[in-house]
Amino acid sequence: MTTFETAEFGGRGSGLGNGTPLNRESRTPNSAVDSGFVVQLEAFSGPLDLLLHLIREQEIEITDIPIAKIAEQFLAAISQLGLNQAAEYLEMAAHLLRIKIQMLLPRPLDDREWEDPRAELVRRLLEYEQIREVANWLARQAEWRSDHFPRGYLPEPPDAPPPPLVFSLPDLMHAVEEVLAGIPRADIHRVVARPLDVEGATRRLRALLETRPQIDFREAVGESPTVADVISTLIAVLEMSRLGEIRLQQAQPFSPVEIVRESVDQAA
Amino acid sequence: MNQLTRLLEAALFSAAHPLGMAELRTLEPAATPEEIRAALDELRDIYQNGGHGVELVELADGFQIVTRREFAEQIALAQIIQRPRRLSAAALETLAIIAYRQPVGRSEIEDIRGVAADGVLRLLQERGLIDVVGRSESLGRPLLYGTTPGFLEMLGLRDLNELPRAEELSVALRPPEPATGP
Amino acid sequence: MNQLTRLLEAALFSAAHPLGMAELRTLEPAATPEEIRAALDELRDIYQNGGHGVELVELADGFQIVTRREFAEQIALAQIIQRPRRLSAAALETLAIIAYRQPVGRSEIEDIRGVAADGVLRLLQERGLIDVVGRSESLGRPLLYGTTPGFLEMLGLRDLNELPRAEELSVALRPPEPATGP
Repeated sequence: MTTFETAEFGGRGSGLGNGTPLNRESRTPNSAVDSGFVVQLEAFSGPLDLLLHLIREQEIEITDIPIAKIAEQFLAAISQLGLNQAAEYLEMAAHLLRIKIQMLLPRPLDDREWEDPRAELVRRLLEYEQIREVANWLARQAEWRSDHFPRGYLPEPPDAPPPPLVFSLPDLMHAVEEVLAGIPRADIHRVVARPLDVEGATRRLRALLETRPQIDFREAVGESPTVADVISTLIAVLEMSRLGEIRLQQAQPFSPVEIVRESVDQAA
Repeated sequence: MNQLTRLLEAALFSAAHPLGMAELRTLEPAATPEEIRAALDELRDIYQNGGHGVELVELADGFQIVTRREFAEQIALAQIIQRPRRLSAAALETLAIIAYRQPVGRSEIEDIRGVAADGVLRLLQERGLIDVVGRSESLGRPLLYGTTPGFLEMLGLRDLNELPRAEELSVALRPPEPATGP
Repeated sequence: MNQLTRLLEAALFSAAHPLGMAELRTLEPAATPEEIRAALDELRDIYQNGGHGVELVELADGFQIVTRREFAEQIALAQIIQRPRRLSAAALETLAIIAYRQPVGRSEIEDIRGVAADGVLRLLQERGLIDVVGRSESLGRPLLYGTTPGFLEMLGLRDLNELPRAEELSVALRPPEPATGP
């Protein structure tokens, strides 16, 4: 989480890519692919990234890729990394296999007519590698920046015209989304909870107390009560107690509340 | 300069607003208020006696490093403070509502966003993005706002119909229904 | 500290972006570039030797006072400044392509990276690092993206020319064309 997911690419020349402290730390040595070199999961930002990693790891000359070997390693890696579900990786795998086959075709007698089937791939890899170098540079620059804070307080210059504004359509659309997200929807307010049924609870309590002089609260709410049932029963109990129909008692603190029928004449 | 003084200098420098004692303490919870006071005194003395171009001031809501007044004019003349500003989220949201619901009155905007809008409206008007375009016929004849040509220009639009999803959003951006009673 | 050094300190404190020689000279037109250089050196030494919490750095084309790295963590933890979240490799690569090829459409980005770009583009746009800058004339008139001022700000750059140039990259900017045509 705290590391840049930026790969460090192979040491070539002394350009900006060198001295980069950013390496792929999430490339843990838990999946050895082929002999001896280690790849790891997640951290690949695409098939070119993985391919470049395989090439650089083995110090293969990019302009003369042993395509059969690399294709095999690529396939092994994506199946091991669980990337063989991703269309982009499969597409690259297919592409490598096609190049492999083209390499096997007999060359025309006139060698000048021969077109290296790997040429386009090499071009793409070099282009990608270059983008990677810039990406690393950007990461380092952003990292430096985020550790060195500039001045935070900006005084308004006296009597100066207001600074130019920057805002754009995406800003506006983002604001639209924010406003929409903030508008409470009418139906959120319409609570369709089951209504309380105090009358029903009162009837049930009276029926129970006809058979026995005393019941406990748990019996009163019935089996598998809903919140509404519990609250309805509670209100009914309190109301009946207020009217002197029942009495509430507890044997000791925290023990179940017992509902005791008062004498019949009082309840009337 | 001791380590605490250096930390306070860095924090005060980078903070966008004055820092009160409570905020300064969160920087270094191990330090006592007296130690922080002492460090602030040290910093103030260094700026004062070292003949710096800035000074440490204590304001109502905390401490702040500010440039010395004597340089204000030269700095303003050189116009080096100027830099593009982004609109605040509040301003953008208000602008979004006006763009899609114009002409629209202040109270409708406030109903939608749930907060007072006058400050933001004034700012947007000063910046030339909105303007008063009329008065409502309803009680009190409140002012109605709309976007300006400057607004379209900033977005590179020819007219309001080029706003994305204009019809759909002008319907969606409505004040919420009053909550239904129990 | 001499008067020019104090003025420069005040000016650098007032600006949130690096100030180049040209801007610094407008502050005190009477001063020669050598005198300004000397004053900047004095300021740098004072921060360095006085054990300050800030330092004077020279960026690609300007000078800026920034906090020392050692205090970044504490200042961020105390929530005095919000540190921007780090970008993923995918985001950085996409940003790199846009920075160098702008205005550039999605499909070109996808061709170079070999993966779908819509999610990353949305993220970069939400973070204010890129923006739609137009539409291509080609089929379907796809959107074209470019970097924003926020991109430069994130990197502490004044303009795109401060990005590494082709000859500074270890990999050739224009890879050799395949020996034979398609």
